[in-house]
Amino acid sequence: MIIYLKNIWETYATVFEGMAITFSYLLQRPITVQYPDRMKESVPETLPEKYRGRLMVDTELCTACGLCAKACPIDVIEMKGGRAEGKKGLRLIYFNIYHGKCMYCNLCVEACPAEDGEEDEHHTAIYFKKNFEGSSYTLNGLVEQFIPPDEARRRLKESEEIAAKRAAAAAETTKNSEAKQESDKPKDGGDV
Amino acid sequence: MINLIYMFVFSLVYLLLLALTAGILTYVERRIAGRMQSRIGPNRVGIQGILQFIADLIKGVQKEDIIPADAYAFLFKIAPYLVFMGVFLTLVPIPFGAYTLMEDLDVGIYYVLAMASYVVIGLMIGGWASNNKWSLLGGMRSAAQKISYEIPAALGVFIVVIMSGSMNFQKIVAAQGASPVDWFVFRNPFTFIAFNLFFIASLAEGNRVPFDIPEAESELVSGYNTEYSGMRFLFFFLAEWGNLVVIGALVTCMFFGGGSFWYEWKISIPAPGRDPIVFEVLGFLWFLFKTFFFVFVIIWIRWTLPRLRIDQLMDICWKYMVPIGLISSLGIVIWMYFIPENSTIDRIVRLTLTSLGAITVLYFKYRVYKNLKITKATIYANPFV
Amino acid sequence: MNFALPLLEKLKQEMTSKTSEIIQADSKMPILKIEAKDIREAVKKLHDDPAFDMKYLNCISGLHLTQTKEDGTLDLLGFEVLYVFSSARDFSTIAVRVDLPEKNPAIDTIDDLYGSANWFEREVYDLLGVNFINSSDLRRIMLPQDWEGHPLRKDYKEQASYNGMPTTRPNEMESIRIE
Amino acid sequence: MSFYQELPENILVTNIDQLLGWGRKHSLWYLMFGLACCSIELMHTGGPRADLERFGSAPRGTPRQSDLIIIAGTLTYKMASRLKLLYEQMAEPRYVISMGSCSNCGGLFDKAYSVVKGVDQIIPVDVYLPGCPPRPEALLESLIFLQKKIQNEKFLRK
Repeated sequence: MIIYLKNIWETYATVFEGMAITFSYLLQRPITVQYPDRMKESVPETLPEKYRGRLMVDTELCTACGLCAKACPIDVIEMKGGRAEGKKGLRLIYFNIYHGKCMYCNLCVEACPAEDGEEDEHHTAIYFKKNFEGSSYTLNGLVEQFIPPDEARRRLKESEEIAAKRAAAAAETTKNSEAKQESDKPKDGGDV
Repeated sequence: MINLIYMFVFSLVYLLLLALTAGILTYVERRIAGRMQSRIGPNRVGIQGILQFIADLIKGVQKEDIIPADAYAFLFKIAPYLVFMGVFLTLVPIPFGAYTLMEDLDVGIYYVLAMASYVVIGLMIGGWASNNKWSLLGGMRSAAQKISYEIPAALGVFIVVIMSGSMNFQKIVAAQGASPVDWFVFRNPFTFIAFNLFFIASLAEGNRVPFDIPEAESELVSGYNTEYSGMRFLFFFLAEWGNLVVIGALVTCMFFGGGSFWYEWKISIPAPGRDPIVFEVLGFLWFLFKTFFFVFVIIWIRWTLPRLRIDQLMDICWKYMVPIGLISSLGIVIWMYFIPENSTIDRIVRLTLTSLGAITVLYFKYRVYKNLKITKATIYANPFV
Repeated sequence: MNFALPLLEKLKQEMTSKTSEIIQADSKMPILKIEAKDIREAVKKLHDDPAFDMKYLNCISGLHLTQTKEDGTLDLLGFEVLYVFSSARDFSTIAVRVDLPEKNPAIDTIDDLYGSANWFEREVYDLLGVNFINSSDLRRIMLPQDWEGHPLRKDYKEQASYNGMPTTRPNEMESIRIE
Repeated sequence: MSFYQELPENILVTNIDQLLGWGRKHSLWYLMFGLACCSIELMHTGGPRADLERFGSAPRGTPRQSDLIIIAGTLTYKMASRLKLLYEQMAEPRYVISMGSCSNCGGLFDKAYSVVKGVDQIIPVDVYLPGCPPRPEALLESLIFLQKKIQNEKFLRK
């Protein structure tokens, strides 16, 4: 009988306590961050320093070495480099990132050798922006082309022309040298 | 004939008001739930999201009306309307004011209890006709639960009927007074028990948490309304929230003095020298205030307590509420025999119970304050964020 | 000192066929390698004999054994099924290994001795295609029932489409590649 | 010319379209279909900090009453038939958000034998959301993106 009454008392006491707790929450300010518009500061500003948002590439800094594409385990990066007029190294022809498949593993950033000398988090040519928005109505829209297609076609053409020119020049020199060798040296068959 | 037209117009107004109230209550509940969980709730549509229920309604009307191929189509179609009708019919004898009521029935409470069980038929039919095992289980549980909890509810009502000597709501309200000392809830210990019995049993009959096992999302997908979509589901939805108003109104009528507002409420005879319309309006507003306070309490309980298991549910009913109800209905008879109304003992008991209630409220305030202090939160009572 | 080793020695002595051998004797988990036809005898001993008292089956794992040849092709060497048992008495753990041939690998079930063996056996059957003879319920456990092939076999060829869903998808970047 | 063919040219229809679209877009009740790690973020989005319910999106347990299915996580072939069943049980209008790399195109399980390479091979997807997993705010952004799409739909002209 005592247990019976105690049960009833406990039911009321615990319900009372629980309702006091929820009522105290009713009087507090919600912690909701009203994301798109009603915020004091934008969400990327509040994110931690090493947060990996969208994968981006600095097309000026990039040396088109292709290490990031090789480092990527799931073929998210597709890029090609080529020669350009008046530039010493390689230049990007196209650089596409498939955001819809990327798993944000940071391997490409670790592989990137092109650095701008500063010590911020975006010091490599390929880096993670803090921005995370990027929904799309089509899967194709999740592929980001950092060099626009027209520009990429122009660059490809240019690099092909240069390559053809250089190949022709190289063929000329080898031909000349071969001819020279043939005329200069007698055949003795043993090359080093 | 004029009587018929009057009834038709009146019921149409009631219907629209009930639907509107239920709609706004869905929004209010979502906001309160949000604040209790430290979030906001719908606030994008209209000013602070007040049009949320209209958006839900427009979407619900557009939704495809699916009737499963193996369902019993006719019963499946009418079940939501039966449920809604059951809820709506319970409103008929409830006196919102001395004149603001549909029909002054002499067997008002009896009628309300009968019509409340009408809902069970709708839920059972809906659950069975869906041809879905979850729905069937939900319907069966609903029936079991409602039939079980009818008994404590009826015992609670029984005590009130004995106290007031009538089944007529007007007379029950008239038997109480305007001040808390005269309310049935603080009249004597047995009516206080009756209030607890009736309130808990109404929660169970309204399928509200902690007794919402017929539509437990986590175990029975959505219970009896698993297969319902679009408008038919909205009817279940409206019925659930309309039921809140009914429960609140019943509790107010039977235990909290109804619309008695600073004067002794005499049926149909306004006191000389007073404007009856002013008192009617004030009484109506006072009644609504009490009703919505209880609606708030029910919502508050829902977002506080976890759901019971079916065996715990039955335990509470048969092992606790029914014996206590039987004992107190015996007790009230003995009480009324030995202690006449307005005797000294009666007055002392009334005052003691009322002050106990006041102390509980104060202690509650202290607990809330302490909780706020523990969490080191500042008070932000503004409902809008 | 590894105290599973004496148990294995004892088990080896008590087996009727003397072809069993202990491998990895100096490692953390020595393994008794037995023939497929002796598995029920060995497991029964482990289960019933109070000297072993191995009442708990940790797992049954399977492996497809291969060897890469010099020209890069795979040499399929058959299957290995490893049973690991534990005793609740002194927490000793011992392992029994069976080698099965490449073609039609089959072994007697032990799920009448250990109830939990059924799920392990189903898993090995599902992913490697090892047939457990007289099993009470040998269905696929992880993959759908109408799946073709056993994916953890080294010579597994993925089906081109499953129930109308192609199992390969071209990379979206191929459609916009500039050539 | 029948009434229904004539109807779209009326200015009234566009207004009704806007009203219907307004109702639909602000009441996207979602069916929870968490499959893997993304579902944790989905739960977080429903939680206090991000609060999906601000946009009127309440979680529903049954497909009949939900308008939106958020596929969060790696979809395997065994689960694919279940997903298809759930999607077919949903009442029109229904929308699909594919959340995370795995449901977009298989993601890093691209070469796995058991993973469906993209949810759009089974059901039509309305919004693709990149991320592995996406932040709760990113899911909110995709919901707003979907709301834009719904607002621009023409329901009566179909």
